[in-house]
Amino acid sequence: QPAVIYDMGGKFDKSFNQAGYEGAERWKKETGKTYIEFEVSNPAQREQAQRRMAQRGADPIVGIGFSQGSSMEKVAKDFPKLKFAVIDAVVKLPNVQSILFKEQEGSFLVGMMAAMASKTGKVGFVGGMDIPLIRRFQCGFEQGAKYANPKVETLANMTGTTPTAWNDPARGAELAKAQFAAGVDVVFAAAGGTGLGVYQSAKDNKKLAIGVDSNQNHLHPGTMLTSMVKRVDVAVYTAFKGVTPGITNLGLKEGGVDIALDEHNAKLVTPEMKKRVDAARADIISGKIKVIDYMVNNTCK
Amino acid sequence: MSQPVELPRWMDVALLPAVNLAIALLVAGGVVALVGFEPLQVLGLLIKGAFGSQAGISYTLYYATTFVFTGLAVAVAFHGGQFNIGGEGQAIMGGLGAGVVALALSEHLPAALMLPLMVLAAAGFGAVWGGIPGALQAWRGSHTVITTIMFNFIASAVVGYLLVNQLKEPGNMTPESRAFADSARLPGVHDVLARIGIEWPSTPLNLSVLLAIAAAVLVWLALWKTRGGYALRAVGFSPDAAVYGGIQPKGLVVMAMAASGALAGLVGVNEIAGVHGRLIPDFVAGAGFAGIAVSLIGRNHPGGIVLAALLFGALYQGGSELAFEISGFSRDMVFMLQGLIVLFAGAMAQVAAPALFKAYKALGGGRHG
Amino acid sequence: MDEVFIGTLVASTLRVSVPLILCALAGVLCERSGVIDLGLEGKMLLTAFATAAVGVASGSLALALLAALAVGVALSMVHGYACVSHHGDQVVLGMAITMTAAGLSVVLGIAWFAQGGQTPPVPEAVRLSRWFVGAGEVVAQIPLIGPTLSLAFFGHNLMVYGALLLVVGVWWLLYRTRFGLRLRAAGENPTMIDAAGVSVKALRYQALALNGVLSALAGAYLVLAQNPSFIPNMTAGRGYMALAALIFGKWHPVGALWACLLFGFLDAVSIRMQGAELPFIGAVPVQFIQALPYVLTVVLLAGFIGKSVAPAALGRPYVKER
Amino acid sequence: MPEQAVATAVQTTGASRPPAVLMQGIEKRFGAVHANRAVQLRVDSGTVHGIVGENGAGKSTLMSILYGFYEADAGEISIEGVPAKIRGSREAIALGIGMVHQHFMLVDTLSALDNVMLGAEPSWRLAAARAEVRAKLEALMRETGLQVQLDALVHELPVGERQRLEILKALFRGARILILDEPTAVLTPQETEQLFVTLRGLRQRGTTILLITHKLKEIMALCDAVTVMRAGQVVLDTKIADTSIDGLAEAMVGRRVNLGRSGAAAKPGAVLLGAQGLGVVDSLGVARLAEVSLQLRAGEIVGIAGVSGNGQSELLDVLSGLIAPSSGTLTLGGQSFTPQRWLNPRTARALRLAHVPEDRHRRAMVLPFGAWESAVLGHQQQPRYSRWFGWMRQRAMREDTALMMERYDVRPRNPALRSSKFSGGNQQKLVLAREAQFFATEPQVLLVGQPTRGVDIGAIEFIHGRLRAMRDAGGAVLVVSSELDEVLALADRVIVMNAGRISGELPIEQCSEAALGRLMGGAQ
Ligand SMILES: Nc1ncnc2c1ncn2[C@@H]1O[C@H](COP(=O)(O)OP(=O)(O)OP(=O)(O)O)[C@@H](O)[C@H]1O
Ligand SMILES: Nc1ncnc2c1ncn2[C@@H]1O[C@H](COP(=O)(O)OP(=O)(O)OP(=O)(O)O)[C@@H](O)[C@H]1O
Ligand SMILES: [Mg+2]
Ligand SMILES: [Mg+2]
Repeated sequence: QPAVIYDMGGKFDKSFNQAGYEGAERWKKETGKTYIEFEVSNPAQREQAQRRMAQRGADPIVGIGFSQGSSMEKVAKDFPKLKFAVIDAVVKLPNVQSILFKEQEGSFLVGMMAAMASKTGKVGFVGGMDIPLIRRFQCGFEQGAKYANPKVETLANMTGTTPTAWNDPARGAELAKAQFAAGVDVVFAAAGGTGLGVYQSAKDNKKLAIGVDSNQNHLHPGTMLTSMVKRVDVAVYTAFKGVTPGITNLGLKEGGVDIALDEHNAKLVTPEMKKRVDAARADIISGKIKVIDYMVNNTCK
Repeated sequence: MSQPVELPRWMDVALLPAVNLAIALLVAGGVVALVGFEPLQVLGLLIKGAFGSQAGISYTLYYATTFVFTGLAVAVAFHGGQFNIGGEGQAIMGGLGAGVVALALSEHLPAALMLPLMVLAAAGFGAVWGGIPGALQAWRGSHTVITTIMFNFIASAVVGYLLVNQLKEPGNMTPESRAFADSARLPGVHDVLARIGIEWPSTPLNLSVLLAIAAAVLVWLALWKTRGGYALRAVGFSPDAAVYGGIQPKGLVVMAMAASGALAGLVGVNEIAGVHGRLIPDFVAGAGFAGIAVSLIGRNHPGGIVLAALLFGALYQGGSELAFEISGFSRDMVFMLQGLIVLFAGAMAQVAAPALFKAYKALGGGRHG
Repeated sequence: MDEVFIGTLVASTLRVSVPLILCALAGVLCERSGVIDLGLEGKMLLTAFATAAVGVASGSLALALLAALAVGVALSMVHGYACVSHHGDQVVLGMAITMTAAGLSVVLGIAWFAQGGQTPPVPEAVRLSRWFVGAGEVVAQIPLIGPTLSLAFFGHNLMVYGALLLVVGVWWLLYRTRFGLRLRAAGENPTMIDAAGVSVKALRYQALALNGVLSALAGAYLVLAQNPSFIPNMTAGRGYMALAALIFGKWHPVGALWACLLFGFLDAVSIRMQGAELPFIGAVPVQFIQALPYVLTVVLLAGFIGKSVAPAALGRPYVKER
Repeated sequence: MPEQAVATAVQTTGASRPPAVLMQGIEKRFGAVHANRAVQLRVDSGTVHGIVGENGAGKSTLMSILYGFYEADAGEISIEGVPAKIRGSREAIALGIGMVHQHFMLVDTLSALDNVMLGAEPSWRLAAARAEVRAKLEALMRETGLQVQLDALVHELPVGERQRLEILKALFRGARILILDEPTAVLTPQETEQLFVTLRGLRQRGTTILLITHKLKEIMALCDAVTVMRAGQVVLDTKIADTSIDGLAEAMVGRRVNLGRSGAAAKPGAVLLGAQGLGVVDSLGVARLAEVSLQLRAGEIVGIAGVSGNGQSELLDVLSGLIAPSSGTLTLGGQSFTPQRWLNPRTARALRLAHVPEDRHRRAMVLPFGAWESAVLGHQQQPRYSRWFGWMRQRAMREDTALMMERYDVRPRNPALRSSKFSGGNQQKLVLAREAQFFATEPQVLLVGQPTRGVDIGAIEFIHGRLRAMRDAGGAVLVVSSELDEVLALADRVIVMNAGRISGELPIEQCSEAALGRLMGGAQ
């Protein structure tokens, strides 16, 4: 019986935890088996939860979110016979699969779309907290925008310094409005629940917004340009089916990240946009385009 | 208006709280039933989870340790006439203090030097973070409620900056510092017990629990057995009388706030040195605010605070147990339960008193009482 | 560009301040009568949830508001029952309300909408519409200052203007009516009120009722004007900022207004400063800019505002000897 | 004997109109304390009726019952012949009862006008209400001669004016029966005189007045009848004509008391404290104290007379180191001080200067502290009470407190009781005991503000005795009192203050009420 442990955001964070939840549910539906789950509400519970699951013999045990790395390192050591998987973090142990996403690649594509869709030549980014993961989103987004339109200007805002930054839509809306006032007309939000405020104010101000993690195009058809989907659901789903220890990088090539095109944003995405994005995707996969990964040496250069 | 009755001491300190807790659990049970769960099962699990196993007890004590620190912090400031709701920020700074010295020195120093150093650093950073609002209050009359709230935000900004830009280990996704060397790891209780040959499950419970007990005793002695405590309480009750008594309120206010901050800072020892072994961003997780309730439910007395902290610890641990055991019992229901229990056992503490008093009289107690 | 910058800055200041203002007013009324309110955060949160839930279910603005008011007043009555009738600890009660609200809102949300405590967005009909848009366009024609004024003060939703009016209203109630006089006296010297043959208890309950209404409006604003769907913990600490603001404003409605506007302004500025390259310093780390409002608040407080003296009987339950 | 007294009293006052107040068999317990037992009180309408008794005798309690503040455990009350059940102040007010409480019932931060109308506003709109009330009050003030600045905030008003305000408040509510609990405790002789004129005026207008006081002179001067209480019981109830100060005093305390001057004349010795040209300027830049120079010699009691608010308080604060003056010098215990480095309470004590402050509730003790804690306030760092690391010797503190209570007859004799639970009289004795107890060792300076405010005559006699004893032990005692009698009874030398300056100094032999009065008025 597999187990999944969501991080502080909770399994309905409109972000990667939720994506993970959907993956688990899909596995449940297809296999008809059940799984155990737990939502962490303070740091000490990460290890506690992983341990509890392990003691129950849950296998595999999937931890979602980079914060679970350090505790999984301890627990996995103590339970060498069990298999573990951690998402967004690296744990170098023989019984742990570390699943990483190349957010920069997906972000690169949405960055391109933003730049192409922008009439003002100004695009904006709204992050939750200023942490490496978010900077990686931002870094990829900016590269993509520049790639599509070298003269493009990008503005970036971070929401806050406390975890409330991930669910403060009102503030998200203010950040977006501020960017709009500065001339931005396409905004990409990677800020969990805060993003909902961003998308809303984009709708209210007749601007374009880009969703993140799961496909959020349906939220406001007509103003949601696209979403940068990060297939945490796929990751959890495959992990539930069987863990392959080692580091797994999921990028465009593996379909781990991508842009979402569906009926909700069909009208917004011109064929020309689609053509260039597809080309870029191919180039990235083939390695013709090198997308800088912020994580490599903590800069976007 | 219902009269506050003067219950005999034993009822006041022992029976009344017990009754309140009972009422609280009853109401909570009712709500649980409403949400569609089996109240007895839930309450049973809550208690079993908190006290039913070695691991359970350990976790309860581990949480209680943190709450003792933040609770004492609030109480010390309170006796000096200050309302410190900055425990959150002071704890964060405490963690930073412990973390910084550990990162700097843990490779070079033995545990015997490292750990005391971390304790001092945690207390010191916390003291500064509490002392500044204290000083602003003393010399500028700035209300501590405002300043401490602001300092909470500032603290998380500072730590956030350091973790992301300075202390993070390169190439790592997580805004966490690298792990400390072992000399900077406060031994867990299970390690210690193992050394004397007792089998104990591995839990976050660490030697900080002793630190917490020591802190509680020290605070009690300091407040009620020493001249300093006498002076502090005098200032808290009546600054004018204090001045007449040759006491300098300003200095004491700063001292009180600094001591308060230091106590809150010790949370950093429990969490950073005791559990995580590295500096992480969100380790306080609301314990600073919980400390306010802990202190006031404990009537600002170390003894009461220890008990209240145990209650909160039990709620936290028992709560996570519920989330484990009962599928669909979300952590939010746990929050709600905790809130209700604080409401009935804490805020409505006096509601039952008159009834108790009647019963007591009816049983013929309290003649010439 | 520049007038746009200033205009939107002011507009943003107003928008951000409104929930703080309403909440602070709620606090002023309650604390002036001698009852501490540390539960503003919780009251705001649960009323916001009520607004969203009923708004979604009924699709009616009126009902949504009504629900918010009902919940707000109910919470305040709990406050009164515990603290006024039974001399409970007012601070603990505040904490209790906040904790319970945080849990309850999500539990009910999951039970009713099965979206992890979120509610679906309320329909447009429930949202507040912008006012004085036309007037704004006219004003915009004025040379020089026109566009700025138009951006800054026109086209806000009704509650923005309402909140400003409520400041005047509360001020009027406190300083121009019999009720206000008694209320202030109850916060300073309840024994005297009692000796004058007025019930302290009744006064404090009335104050709490109003407190419930105002904090309900604050909560409703979050959903009606800001984010159409309820999100767990969407108050994000605004209740505590409001508390700070009302103390900053020395327990006076107008003082509180200025404090809230100050917070809102500093916030709006810091948003716009993010990523700005300062001369000589270069790019300032975002955390520092984010901390700026709080630092400046402390500096202003210590530097210029100085002592704010609480109502004499604040936090002390009135116990009548018999 | 008490029962008889009551009986006779009731017969003799068989007036035609029903009594304004008739309280019968009133019982009231506070836990162990039996505050009122079978109290019988009859007050004829249109008379001034005095109530006297020791601290804690039950006077305030009885009045609080009449005003509906406390509920009696048993007993009947009838007002103007009509049986009444008084459950709260509202009913009392409706019955035409008004009360001026011992501790003023005023909101400091509100204007006098607002305080008067609070609870009785004629309209819900303050503007309208204020206008109406102001008109009424101005008429009332003219009739009664009670002058108050209606627009000043209460905390800006001198006590005397607050007192008048309280009375206005009662009258404004149409009080026909007016209760005054120790109204003169905080008044200057002038203010007291003024008050009595007012009260007589009110009696003319048919108002019935109940007056609680510890000053028997006032009873004799003003009252038509008087009731004496002791330990919760009525022990005497008589027409004024049939009694005398000594009679009352004896009934109160159960023995003869003597408040006159006694003991040998002073033999002044060395100068223990010398002050030159003291001046204090307050935050508003007003000079509160100017060019005050004085010397205190061993073995003398110097009295400071003056209408309160003429700098006496500031003088005490400066001499005791609570505030630093803006000018002047001080020599004490061989050290000299300048405004730059003034002495603070701590050094003051180290130099053997003791101080009994005027405001016992605000300064002299920490009210929530146990008596044993308040009883060492200011001496906490004496080696007697604190060991290494500031560790307190609590045993010693408790024992000493018990001893002080014994010596100074503090009741109840319970070191653990909260300081706030003691009556003012007893609080005062405790403070005095504390300041005096380090006297045994060697002579020193003692500053006393309002030694006997709110204290019963038994205690007054006792306290005066102690002060004289300290003088005779070679101490230099400075007594500040708004009671001329007290100054005259204690002082060997009287300094009169006016407008922050010393307007004159007289040896006691040359002191006459008239002479002092002139100086207090500012005549040189
Ligand atoms: N609220 C109370 N609770 C408990 N005991 C009380 C209370 N009020 C008065 N007492 C006790 O009742 C007795 C009578 O008190 P009361 O106030 O009537 O004395 P008093 O005659 O007014 O004294 P004083 O002359 O100092 O004003 C005292 O022993 C006092 O301790
Ligand atoms: N809350 C209380 N509990 C117990 N006793 C009380 C309480 N309040 C007042 N008393 C008692 O009531 C009596 C009278 O107190 P009161 O308030 O009349 O002041 P007081 O003793 O007259 O002092 P002063 O005359 O200096 O104002 C005192 O003996 C005091 O002990
Ligand atoms: Mg009295
Ligand atoms: Mg008295």
